[in-house]
Amino acid sequence: MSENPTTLPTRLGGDEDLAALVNVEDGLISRRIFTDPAIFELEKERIFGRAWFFVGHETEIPEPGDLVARPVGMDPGILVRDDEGEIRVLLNSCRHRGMRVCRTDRENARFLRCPYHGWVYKTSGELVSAAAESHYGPDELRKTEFGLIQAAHVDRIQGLIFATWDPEAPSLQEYLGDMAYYLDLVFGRTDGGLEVVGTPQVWEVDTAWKFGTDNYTDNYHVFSTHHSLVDLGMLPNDPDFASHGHMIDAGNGHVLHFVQGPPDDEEFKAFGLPAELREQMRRNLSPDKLRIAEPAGISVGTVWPTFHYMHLQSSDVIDGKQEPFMNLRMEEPLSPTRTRMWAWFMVDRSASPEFKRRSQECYVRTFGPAGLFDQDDMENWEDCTRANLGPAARRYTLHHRMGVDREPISDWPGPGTVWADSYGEMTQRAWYGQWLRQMQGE
Amino acid sequence: MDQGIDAGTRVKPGSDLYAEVADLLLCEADALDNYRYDEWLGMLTEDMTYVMPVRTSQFLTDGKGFHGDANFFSDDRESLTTRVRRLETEFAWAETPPSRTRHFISNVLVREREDGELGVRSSFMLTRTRQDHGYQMFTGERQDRLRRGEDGELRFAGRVVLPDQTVITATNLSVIF
Amino acid sequence: MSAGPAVDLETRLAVSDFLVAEAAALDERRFEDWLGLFTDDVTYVAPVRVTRRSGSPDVVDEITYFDEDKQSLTLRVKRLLTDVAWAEDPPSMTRRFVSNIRIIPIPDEEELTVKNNLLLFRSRGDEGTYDLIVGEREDRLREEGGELRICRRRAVLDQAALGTKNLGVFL
Amino acid sequence: MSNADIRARLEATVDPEAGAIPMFVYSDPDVYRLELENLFGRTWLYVAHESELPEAGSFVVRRMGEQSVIVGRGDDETVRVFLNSCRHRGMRLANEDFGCTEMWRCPYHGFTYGSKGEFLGTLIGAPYERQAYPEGLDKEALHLIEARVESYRGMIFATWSLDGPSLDEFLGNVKWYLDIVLGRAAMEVVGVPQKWIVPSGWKLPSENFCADAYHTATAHSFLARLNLVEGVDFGRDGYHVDPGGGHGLGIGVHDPAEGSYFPASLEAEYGRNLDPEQLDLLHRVKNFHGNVFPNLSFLIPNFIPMGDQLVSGMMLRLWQPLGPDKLEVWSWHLVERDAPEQWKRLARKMYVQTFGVSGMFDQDDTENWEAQTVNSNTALTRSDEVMLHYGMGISAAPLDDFPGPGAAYDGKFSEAAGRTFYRTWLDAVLARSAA
Repeated sequence: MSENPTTLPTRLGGDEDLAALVNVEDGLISRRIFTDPAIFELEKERIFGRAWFFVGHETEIPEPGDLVARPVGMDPGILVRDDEGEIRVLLNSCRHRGMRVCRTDRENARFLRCPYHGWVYKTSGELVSAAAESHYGPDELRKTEFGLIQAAHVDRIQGLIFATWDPEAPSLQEYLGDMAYYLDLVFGRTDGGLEVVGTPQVWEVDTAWKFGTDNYTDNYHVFSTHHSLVDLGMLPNDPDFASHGHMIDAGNGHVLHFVQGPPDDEEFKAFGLPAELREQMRRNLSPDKLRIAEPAGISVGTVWPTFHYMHLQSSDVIDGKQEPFMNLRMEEPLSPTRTRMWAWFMVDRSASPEFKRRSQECYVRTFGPAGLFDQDDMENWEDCTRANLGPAARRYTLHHRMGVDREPISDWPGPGTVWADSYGEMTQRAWYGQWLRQMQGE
Repeated sequence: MDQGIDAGTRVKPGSDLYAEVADLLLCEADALDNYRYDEWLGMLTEDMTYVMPVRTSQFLTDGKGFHGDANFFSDDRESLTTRVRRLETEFAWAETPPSRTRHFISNVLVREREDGELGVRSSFMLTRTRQDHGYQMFTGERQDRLRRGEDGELRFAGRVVLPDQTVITATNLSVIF
Repeated sequence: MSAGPAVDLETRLAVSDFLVAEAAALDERRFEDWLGLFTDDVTYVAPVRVTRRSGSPDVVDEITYFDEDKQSLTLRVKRLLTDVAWAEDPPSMTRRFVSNIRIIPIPDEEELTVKNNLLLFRSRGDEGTYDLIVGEREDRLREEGGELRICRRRAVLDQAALGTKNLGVFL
Repeated sequence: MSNADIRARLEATVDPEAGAIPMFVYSDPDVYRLELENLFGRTWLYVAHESELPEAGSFVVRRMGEQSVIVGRGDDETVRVFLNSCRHRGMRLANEDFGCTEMWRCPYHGFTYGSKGEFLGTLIGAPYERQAYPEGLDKEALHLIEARVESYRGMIFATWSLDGPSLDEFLGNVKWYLDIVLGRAAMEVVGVPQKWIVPSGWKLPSENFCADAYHTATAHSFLARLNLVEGVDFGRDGYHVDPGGGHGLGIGVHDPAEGSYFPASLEAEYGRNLDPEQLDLLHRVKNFHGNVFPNLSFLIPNFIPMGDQLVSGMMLRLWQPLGPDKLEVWSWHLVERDAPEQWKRLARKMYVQTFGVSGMFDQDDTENWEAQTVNSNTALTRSDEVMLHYGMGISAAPLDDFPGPGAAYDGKFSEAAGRTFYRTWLDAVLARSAA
């Protein structure tokens, strides 16, 4: 019998114990941090009360009064373009009894009216009236103080809107740090940038939220998890095919990778974009960014903690042509073991209608809840969650040791710590390192 | 989203044509629930389209909440065939081991359209269990276009699946509606 | 398989009516009426379902949830009619949804195979909760004295671990 | 409630020797948390019968506490129990209920394990692994998390406690009785277990099988109503046995003059496997129930005539906890491997009609356990403790001439073994001794 050398404490005490659970240097992460209700409670406060969260893209709310209901971390929010055209993020909760003031997923509205007692707010959040208002005495209602609660900060990069509830939070630019460089690269490459098509797909999975985040910069699972597609000839029958590329730790828990295709496959390069978009890319990107983008076939990145972009390519049928697509993802934790998944499809605004159609078809057929690839991922996350709940499992670590001794390279055109490989758990360790720092209250 | 499903003349229950349509819907459900996917593919026309739009919660005045521009499924015969071929590999983990499904098809309304096709609306309830977990349940409406082939058999030429949920409460959509 | 033109309308309606009436007898707790709908040589089984890899049989006929004949069904009904059948006294509220009725005539025999889907909604107590029992029934119907009767029932349920505390209800 | 608070409450209120058990222990979430950790995380737990693992590579998926485990017969024929969880991301490895395999391959990243739990490498070929881990992998450290396994009379048990008592010590006196129930002949599991979910705390059915013959007259009174048994005290004649260790038994006997109810053709096999005193008791058995601490029950139900033959369909039960107020029942039907086919057929029919999810007895039992579980929440809203009565037979003296070990009492109506069940449980939950 194995010695099972990686046994861990089973009870959570002070903050010191968290460090015992997450050993980033050795890549040994406790199974407990995924499912323990006490840790989940602490996450609510130290992560979901403090970080910056993606709430939507500006193309989702083009007109004044356009709004969508979105979680901001774990709180219900409203992303709205107000009458003045300003983008705001509001807590979806009336100041009187806390009732939801927006009860649809999207609408165009001039006012937000609470159904309970009829308090009415402007889309800027300002309280304008209450039903039977005359029954309030002169200093009782205090409209100016009781507007809808606004996110502490709202800011954008490349049309991606982020918000935080923490007044002490650093600015978005500071928060993103080196990651901003890569978001500019990926989302700013074509004329007019990218736009959201339609509305997000939303579904709920019985998984701990971190099994989702853990998976995004993981290329290593592809050959095994998605092996059905290898069998069908839709992925190369080469276990190493997704291993050529670069993984980047952009600091503060933000991570990403660029994967390169075979050297002789021109189609796969420049994210697989059609010729006219490649032309635009060459115009829009600086030489250093272009050196990264030109050879890249796919790229996936995470903005700490729960926002991900997946710029992928795949074919949707056997022997079909591969098309690129952009997919945004976000986890909304509902409980230690249940997570709501959000998925947006995006496409270059200036692309041809035919490319837009094919890109979307390839996305819907291969990713999202009905996708040929994604189906199997969710199967993993659910069973990872169930298998890590018990008193025996929680005494042990998981194995995040791949590439623990690997040295970064120094000749990369962009910022961050970079490794010349795309099989490795360097990015996951960086993510858990940030998790630990945040949970310790740093 | 509107494929003119309510255009045309009602086909009355009790008629042979209605019975033929109802029979096809039940045979289809039987094939899907018993993992006979090739038989199911044989029930589709070559130009079959299969779409399931994303639903959102909206005020009634803003429509039923469907967005033709955002889908859970947007498939054609070829991509559906790919889905089936995938299930036949031993690595389609989402359905390995397979889900146990049961399609309940009811409220069938049939219309004869001017273009010779039949327009069929039906309600579905699809129950699914995996391993020793509880039920995942999907309900909604299906709108089917049926066309008679040269061999005289009715086949599905188009299906739109309109879910009742805005948030799908299921691991994934590795099942066919 | 066919429920359509291969089987005449009269038969289709008769089978459909029969299954609806059977479900009503159970939902209305008319157990003796219900028992009368079975032939004397009836077999009534519900095999156990298991989770297996694709391609492996997932129905185990060797062990069952029900393995009944007319005599044992009668005993179950008699038990339900005592005042000490605690599992169903007070009774569950049940509602049986029978659909997807498919009729397969058996050549050279005066019997029909009828496949149908069962959704059994069962609510007990005051917790406001309910259990679902879902499966496929494969029935064999025979005409006796001008009336349809069930001479065989095999109910294959869709759960590998049943989400109801007992099968005090008939399938 | 903090661990210290809940321990103090248990110590102050649970008094098995006085026949006093507080109702909150049936379903209290804090108690349940301690149970998972200190009891199910440490004690010996039944996982499978050897007949379910017929050949090298056979495996079944089971639970220890709430945790999924693989019980597998390796290619060296040894039976092992592994946490059903990959060492890399903890993904479930075996997804079917049972099967036969040379290896388990994780669907997520392809980590692959041999039938002895050894880490073999990653999916399909070494290049993948070399690419991913040029620095190499410590294969020994990636061995599946393995429980300690021992078996008795075909019953396989496992524990996460690597240095606790042996299975032999753990079973103690109950072995003499298990010999009669499961060791009298080569037994086989018929098909697969029935599984269903009951909204009940796991201790209620465990103690019911352990020490409660008394309920049968009321809960199963339909038997008397339908003239299937005689009199209301049909469950009394026989012995109540407290063998110690938290296990418990009730043995119903009939007049020796009636002869054995078991198949006569197996008499020689019984004689080979049992000593004369065990054999004598077997010949008088009309029913036999019991529980191996904490949650493995067995039952030979009353022999009932089927046609002109008396038959009984014996079973094993696991009361798998799924939460403080929910359990999954696993019910196996077992039969003597060499019993006549006709007897096997009747026994199976009898088992399905009387026990299992549709069984006429089980139906009534689940009704009680569910309502008790719901009622035990009363304890959450009352300031004074709701104490329950476990005092039956508290002053009775055990028989001094009973052949089997442990304390045996005349007549099945006693709660002595139930009191020991709760004593053992309390010590285990408070981690006062290795259960």
